[in-house]
Amino acid sequence: MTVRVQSGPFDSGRELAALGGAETKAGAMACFVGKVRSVSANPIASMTVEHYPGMTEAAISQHVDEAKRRWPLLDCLVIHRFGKLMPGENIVMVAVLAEHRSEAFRAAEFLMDYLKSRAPFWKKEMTPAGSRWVEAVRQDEEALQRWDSEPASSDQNQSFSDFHPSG
Amino acid sequence: MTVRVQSGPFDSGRELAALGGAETKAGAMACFVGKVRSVSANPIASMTVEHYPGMTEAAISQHVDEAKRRWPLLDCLVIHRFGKLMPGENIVMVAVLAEHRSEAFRAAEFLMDYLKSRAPFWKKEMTPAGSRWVEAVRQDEEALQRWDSEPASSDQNQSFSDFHPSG
Amino acid sequence: MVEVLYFAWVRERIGIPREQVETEAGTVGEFIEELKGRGGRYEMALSDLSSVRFAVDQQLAESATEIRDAREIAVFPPMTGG
Amino acid sequence: MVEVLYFAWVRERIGIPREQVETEAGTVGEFIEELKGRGGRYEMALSDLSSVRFAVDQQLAESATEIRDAREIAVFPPMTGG
Repeated sequence: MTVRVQSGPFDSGRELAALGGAETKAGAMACFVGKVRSVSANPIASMTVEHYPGMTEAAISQHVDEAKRRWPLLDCLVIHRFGKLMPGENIVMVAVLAEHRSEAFRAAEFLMDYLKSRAPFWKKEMTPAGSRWVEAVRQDEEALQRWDSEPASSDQNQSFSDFHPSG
Repeated sequence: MTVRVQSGPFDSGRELAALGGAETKAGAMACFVGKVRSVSANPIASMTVEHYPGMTEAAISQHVDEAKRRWPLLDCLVIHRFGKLMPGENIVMVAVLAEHRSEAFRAAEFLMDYLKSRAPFWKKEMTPAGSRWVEAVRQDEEALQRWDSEPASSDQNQSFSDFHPSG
Repeated sequence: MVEVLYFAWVRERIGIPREQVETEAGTVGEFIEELKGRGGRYEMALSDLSSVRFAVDQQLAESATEIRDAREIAVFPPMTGG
Repeated sequence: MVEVLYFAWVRERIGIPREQVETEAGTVGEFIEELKGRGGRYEMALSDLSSVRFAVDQQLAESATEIRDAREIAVFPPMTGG
């Protein structure tokens, strides 16, 4: 399990390839990469990500532990950048290695929903019209809350692992 | 949009890195890689994937089109291998580039659910005890059917795209 | 004449990957009954229709799918891709 | 003495990233009221408590969270990571 909070860029392809290379129990790898968006309706010159040094990595690691309690994960990677980022650059990457695909997909979404609304990062956009702090959106909060109602159990997944040859 | 059905291996990291490189509208990339599993309870010497040449790529492409109708995807990649594969090798990869994360995750899961149960592939496992065709499992069929009840609309996602700076 | 393709254990049980068949059947279901009527390996391979799937001209099909103008019919087990 | 950290627009509005504060407050909520009581930039930055979040000793906290033994309190807007 790896958590990295860094200012420098990362190579999502290389990170994905490195995850669980020799692991033959894994049938499934789900991954998410978030990038700095710049669209014509909202052009962005750059984005600056502030974070809470000291708290950030520990807080993310706690949440990775929670994901491991919920699903039988074989490996897990979280990278989140801070500092100044340009449009098209990677901000965040989550990758999860598991026996089956539903576990991998759900754990990756769970971790992303957490990072969006509970990890101590704040984004500021620099635009032609000036700079502004990105506001939290209701949808991200709702996305996070759907996990509350979900029992933290992997029994369901286990019950069909014997029949599942891959993914 | 790329669909490839091939016997040779692929480098998931390289494929991920190549997807939508210069695209600055994209805030989200979701990806799934399926691998040949071999666990102690069910050790596998190798797996052979049979497919329906002629139909396979066209059938997958039709389903990619359906995903594009359901979600506003910026790019999409599907690779599925056939022939003889060893434990730990990649079988399948789906990667989706979108403005927002929920679209990317859902489209990737939708495509995987389709590939599991509707794309014309059949897996045979070679084990110490002999060879056997992998049987379809009820859970995969159920996973596919949940998309039937889901309206093929991207209005929901569109409605908050203006507020969503990334992912 | 229609080209008939078999895949996976349907292919193994019938013993050949493809063949040309002369048929008057109107639907996939009627066509499969014709094949079963040959007995032997065909009857064995197609005995449990709930575990067999079809494609007509490379589109997934049902028992009720018309095959009047079909050029290619494929018979195979439930798919297990991904 | 407790170390107080401000982030994002809370930091910009208050004008400093951190400071040492002497407090008798028992909870986060009481502590924030103390800060607001200073008036000026503090009152402006903390006027809408629904848009402010807290951490006590680097754990997310609520208004009711006890701060008797806290070494570090952080005040910031809702997080926007990912």
